[in-house]
Amino acid sequence: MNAATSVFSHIDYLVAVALFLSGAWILLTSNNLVKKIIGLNVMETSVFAFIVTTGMIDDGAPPLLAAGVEGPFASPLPHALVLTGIVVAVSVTSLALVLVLRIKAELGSVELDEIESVGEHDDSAGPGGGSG
Amino acid sequence: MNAWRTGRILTTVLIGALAVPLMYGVLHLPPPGQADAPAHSNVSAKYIEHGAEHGGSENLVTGVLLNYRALDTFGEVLVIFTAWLAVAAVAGTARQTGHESTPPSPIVDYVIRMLAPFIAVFALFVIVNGHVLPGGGFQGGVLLGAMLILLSLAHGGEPVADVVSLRTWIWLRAAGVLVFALVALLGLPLTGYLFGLPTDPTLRHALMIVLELGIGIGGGAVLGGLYFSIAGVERS
Amino acid sequence: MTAELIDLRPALAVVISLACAGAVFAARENARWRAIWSLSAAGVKFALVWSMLPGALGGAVYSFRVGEVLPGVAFGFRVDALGLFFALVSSTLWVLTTVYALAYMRKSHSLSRFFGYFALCISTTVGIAFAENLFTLFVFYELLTVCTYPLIMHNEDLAARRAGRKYLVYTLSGGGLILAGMAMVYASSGTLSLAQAGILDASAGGATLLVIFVLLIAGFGVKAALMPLHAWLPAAMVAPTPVSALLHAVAVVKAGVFGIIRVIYDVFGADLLRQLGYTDWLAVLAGAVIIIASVKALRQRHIKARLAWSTISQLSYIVLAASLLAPLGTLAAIIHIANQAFSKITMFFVAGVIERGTGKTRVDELAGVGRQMPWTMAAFTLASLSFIGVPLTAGFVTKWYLSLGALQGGREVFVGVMVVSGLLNAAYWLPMVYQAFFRPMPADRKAPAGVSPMMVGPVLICAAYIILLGAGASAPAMPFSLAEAAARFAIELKASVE
Amino acid sequence: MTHWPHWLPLVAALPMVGGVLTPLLFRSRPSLAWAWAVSIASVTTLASSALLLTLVGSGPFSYAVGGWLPDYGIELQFDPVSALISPVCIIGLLSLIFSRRYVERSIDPKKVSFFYALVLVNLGGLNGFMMTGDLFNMFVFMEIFSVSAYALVATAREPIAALAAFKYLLMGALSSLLVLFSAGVVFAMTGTLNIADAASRMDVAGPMPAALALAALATGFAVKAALFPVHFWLPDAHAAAPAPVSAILSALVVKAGVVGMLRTLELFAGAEQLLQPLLTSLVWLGALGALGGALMALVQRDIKLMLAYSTVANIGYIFIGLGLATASAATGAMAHTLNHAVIKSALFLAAGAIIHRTGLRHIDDLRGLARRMPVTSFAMAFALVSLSGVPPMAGFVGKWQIAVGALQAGRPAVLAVMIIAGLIVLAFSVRVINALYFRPPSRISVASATEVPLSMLLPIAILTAGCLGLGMTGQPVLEFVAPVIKNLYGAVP
Repeated sequence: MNAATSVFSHIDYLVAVALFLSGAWILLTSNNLVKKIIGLNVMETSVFAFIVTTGMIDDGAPPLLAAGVEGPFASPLPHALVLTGIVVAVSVTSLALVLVLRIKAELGSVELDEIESVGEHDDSAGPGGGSG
Repeated sequence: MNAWRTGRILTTVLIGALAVPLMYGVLHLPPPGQADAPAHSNVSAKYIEHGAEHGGSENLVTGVLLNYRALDTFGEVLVIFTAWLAVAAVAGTARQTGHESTPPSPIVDYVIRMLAPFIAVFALFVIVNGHVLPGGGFQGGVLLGAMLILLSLAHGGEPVADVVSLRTWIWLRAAGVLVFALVALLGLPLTGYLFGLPTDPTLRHALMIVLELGIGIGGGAVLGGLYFSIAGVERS
Repeated sequence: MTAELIDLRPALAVVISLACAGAVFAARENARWRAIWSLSAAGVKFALVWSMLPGALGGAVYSFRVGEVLPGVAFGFRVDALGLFFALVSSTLWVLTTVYALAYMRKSHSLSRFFGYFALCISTTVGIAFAENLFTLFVFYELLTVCTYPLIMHNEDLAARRAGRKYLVYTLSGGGLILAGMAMVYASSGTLSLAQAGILDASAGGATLLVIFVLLIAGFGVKAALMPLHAWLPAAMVAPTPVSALLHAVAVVKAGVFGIIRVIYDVFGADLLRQLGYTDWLAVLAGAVIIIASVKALRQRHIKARLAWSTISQLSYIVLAASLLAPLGTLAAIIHIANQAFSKITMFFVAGVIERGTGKTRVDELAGVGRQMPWTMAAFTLASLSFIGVPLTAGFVTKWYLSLGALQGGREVFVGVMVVSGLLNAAYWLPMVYQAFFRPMPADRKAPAGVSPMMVGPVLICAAYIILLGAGASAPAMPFSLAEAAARFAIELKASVE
Repeated sequence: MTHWPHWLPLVAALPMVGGVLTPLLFRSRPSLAWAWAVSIASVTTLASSALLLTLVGSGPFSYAVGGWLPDYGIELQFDPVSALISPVCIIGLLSLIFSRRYVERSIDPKKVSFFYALVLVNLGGLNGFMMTGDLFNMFVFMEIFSVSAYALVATAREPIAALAAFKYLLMGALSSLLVLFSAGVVFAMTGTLNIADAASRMDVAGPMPAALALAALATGFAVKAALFPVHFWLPDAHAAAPAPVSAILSALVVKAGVVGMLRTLELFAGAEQLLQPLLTSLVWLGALGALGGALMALVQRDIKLMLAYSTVANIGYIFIGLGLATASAATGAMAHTLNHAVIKSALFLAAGAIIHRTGLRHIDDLRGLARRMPVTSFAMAFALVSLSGVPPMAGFVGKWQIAVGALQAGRPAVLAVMIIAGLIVLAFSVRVINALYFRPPSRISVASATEVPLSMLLPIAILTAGCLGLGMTGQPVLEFVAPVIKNLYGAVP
């Protein structure tokens, strides 16, 4: 199995990994907090895509044992995992969005560098500023 | 600004460097789609082989979710509720004053009001038929949530949030977890193990339906609740 | 010949004064209860330690094993001759120091904290003396640092804080070195017990043995004020006089020197060290410290500073004697623990009395003090003679046996060091005595006020001890015979000492 | 009743369901919500001690959830590593008791029941995470305690808390993704998610994908445990959170990352040549963490930031122990996981009490507090001294075993790093003790401070006593943990 065919046969995994890395790039380099959340979601989708493809079978039927359906069935486990993963992604993203709302309301901006610069001014008071 | 510029270049280089081992590692995995790959020969083969009579549903994914790996799904339902709990605990005290949602044009208002019942029926269909067709509690819940959000977009959050009292909303949101906990406890006398579904098909089928409904309604209510909190509608 | 007896007394000695310290802390502000508890702590400990003397003289070794705290590391007490000797010296002096401190500190602030930690110190010192293995010794060594720190900081002014910080930096880094050495000893020998005379052997490799030796000697050397690590001692003079007396005569420095003796004779063992030859370098260092510290003492203006530098040189007597690895040298090292303690504590008490009575703290302000306070200055003179090494005083006994040890070990140069240090001692003590007795009293000097007998009493008792230790060395029930037993065990003394 | 195996899933499920019920039943009655939370936590603690008795009595046991054996369903296992559940419950219970007075002032009354619900869910998630033997189930429980942890950090009123929680959320989500990704790779390689089963099938899959899965899993858990290079989210999060939450985070949630790393070592025990580079990097990252954390703690002025950086340092110690892979170092690391949890929770609760009373966070402002708040100051001083590893206290046990392990593994440089880091910890402890005891008060709120009520004092006192108790009973803890080492490193002596 020379390199070319192995790359071609693993194309689904490679795409998933590429998506993962691009999501990571967005998350790490973007200055806007909402963009970071978007980057996080891109990474999550890529991991879910990767897991589903591990359960795939060439020209296999979806794991529904309805009467009269034969042939190799796709593995049901990855589907269950991804279902759970999606729910996790929803909850984390919703919490992140609410935090961004609160940061916007209390620190005045969602741009990281603006927040940091604001942070420096009252840094002398330090975290909490002794307000208990 | 150049500190930020170098930061970006540095991250790009880091990500590029990370790509090589990742891609190389993934390449050595057994190619997807091969029938003899370990992914299909081990646990999955057993699921497919005994799925129908043990798992209790033609849709093997629902069988895995509700029967084989019930603890995962219990964890899941809990994560959904915790998401709402977290949002409620953290939602800032600052009231979202200012921009009132622009009143929708009558056409949009009328269409949504027409669509709502149909979405609800379809959601119930997806929930109930989860063990035959692709579907189940989570998918149904998302549909219900989408309906709630659609309605509150059209009519502004308050009317939708006030359709029932806040107490009831919270009980609805906890429906998923409480139903699952009850069924899990029920599993103890029936099968001698927590989270165990009984082997008798009809009782198991009934319990699975109850679970699906709990997850669906719970999920829908939570998604609605998330929107209400973010929109600052709910007076928690 | 040594019979291992399981006995509760060693543990009792340590625990009782812990309890009394608790009681002192509890006796918040009323002085009477505080005095009662402090004195009872010192008194009970004194009785317990002395009750073990007859048994020890008969060769018995009392041990009490608390339990194995970590695999291979136990927490236990074992009272052998050397340990009992050190405990004897410190518990005896403790009673005197407590009496002295009760009088000296009457008008000072936060006294319940002072006397609470004071009692804690003695329990940790006795804990060090009775430690069965290096781990227990290290536990009490660190706790001693923790207990003496509040005493040094007692005045809570800037100087006290700076001295306290310097003291902590030195002693805690010393503790760190000991921890490292202890870990290496355990890793290469599998045990930390001090019961066998030497647990390390040559199989551990020259490099590791050298590193262990340097770590342990430097770790204990900090508290033994070996020259490069001594800077905290003069700085700690800002503490009240009873604390200086406690620090420099009884507890802290003696713990350091005691640790060094344990390392040389019980961790390495005399014959292994003769093979390796590390102690020759240690002896040279100690000799140098004796001379340099004495020269520095000459140049000090304050009485307590001069006492501090003289302590540094006297401690190196013990280190020098221990590192000769000759039987008589070991005997000199052990007996000098007592001689130096009693002589130095007398001087500190005298310095305290002079300060309380006439408010003078500098060396050149002593003119005519002898006439005002004849008895106190007489004791001071006696202590000075002991340091110079005049026969019939305690100091002479040490110098005599140290010189014999040096000859026995074939190192004549150290006899020379003894002579030179004797001369230097004379050079910085005698002028003070001369000024006190033979110079006329300046006109403005008023009568010495408020020197209570509770302060002068301990001074005279200590001075009497100097004579007792010097003249009555060979008397049967004297601690000297105990030191002999300790030396014999430490180095398997062949020839018996007349 | 004590040998009833069903306690195992209940120890995880009970606090979760209790947490979910809290807002339902007690949304408008905060004190009742507190009573409910404390009773749920104590029942869970009793259940966990029953499990501990079974473990001590009849050795490790596993529980098939829903009756499905491992090749079908999820298998829960209770071995000495998951025995960490009982200290988790105890410290959780004590933090809950402490938080009654603290929360009245620092959280707005309408949200108090949500706060207690989140704490209970967090405890449930931690218990579940430590007992599961299934890789994906670990991910799910990890999500549960992580989401509740992000929210708990954000319950504090200060604006900084929202930003700290956001950074913690991003890093936590990243680490969960890595764990999920490696679960996918392991499934693709071995077809199963059960750790023991996957470990036996690991060599069939070839070295490269196994290396990928190991790297992803180890990085994921390193981020969750705040190991050195990926620790920067911890100080802000732990300092900004309310005090009982900081105690739970620093003592328990961070230790979940350590347990995760132990499970990773179990999963890849077969592949030595893969483990070796990971172990050496763990040692060096741990050493850098220990030194870096201690130094950063030394320069902090805010007392909670100082304690947070010292958590990073102690996590460094634990990973040094795990990385050295000698028997004494690994047992020392696990013992230190327990001891540090007790010490750090005592410290954070004491700091919380001080902030609750005086409203001051800077060490220099806390001068002369000992006279006004004697018990809290003594607890703070005692716990700081045991943090620095002075012998009779709990901190010494782990550090001594790891130091000896370092020497046995022939790495004296690691010993030197540990001694230096220990001295730095002593330095900043002395700085705090100096301020508390030996300086006159410089602030009115300090001069007028009074001791905190009993409900806050009791947990601090119990945990401080634990600092000494665990120091004395080092031996039984080490023997209790020893059997796990065999299946961690396999061939290593």
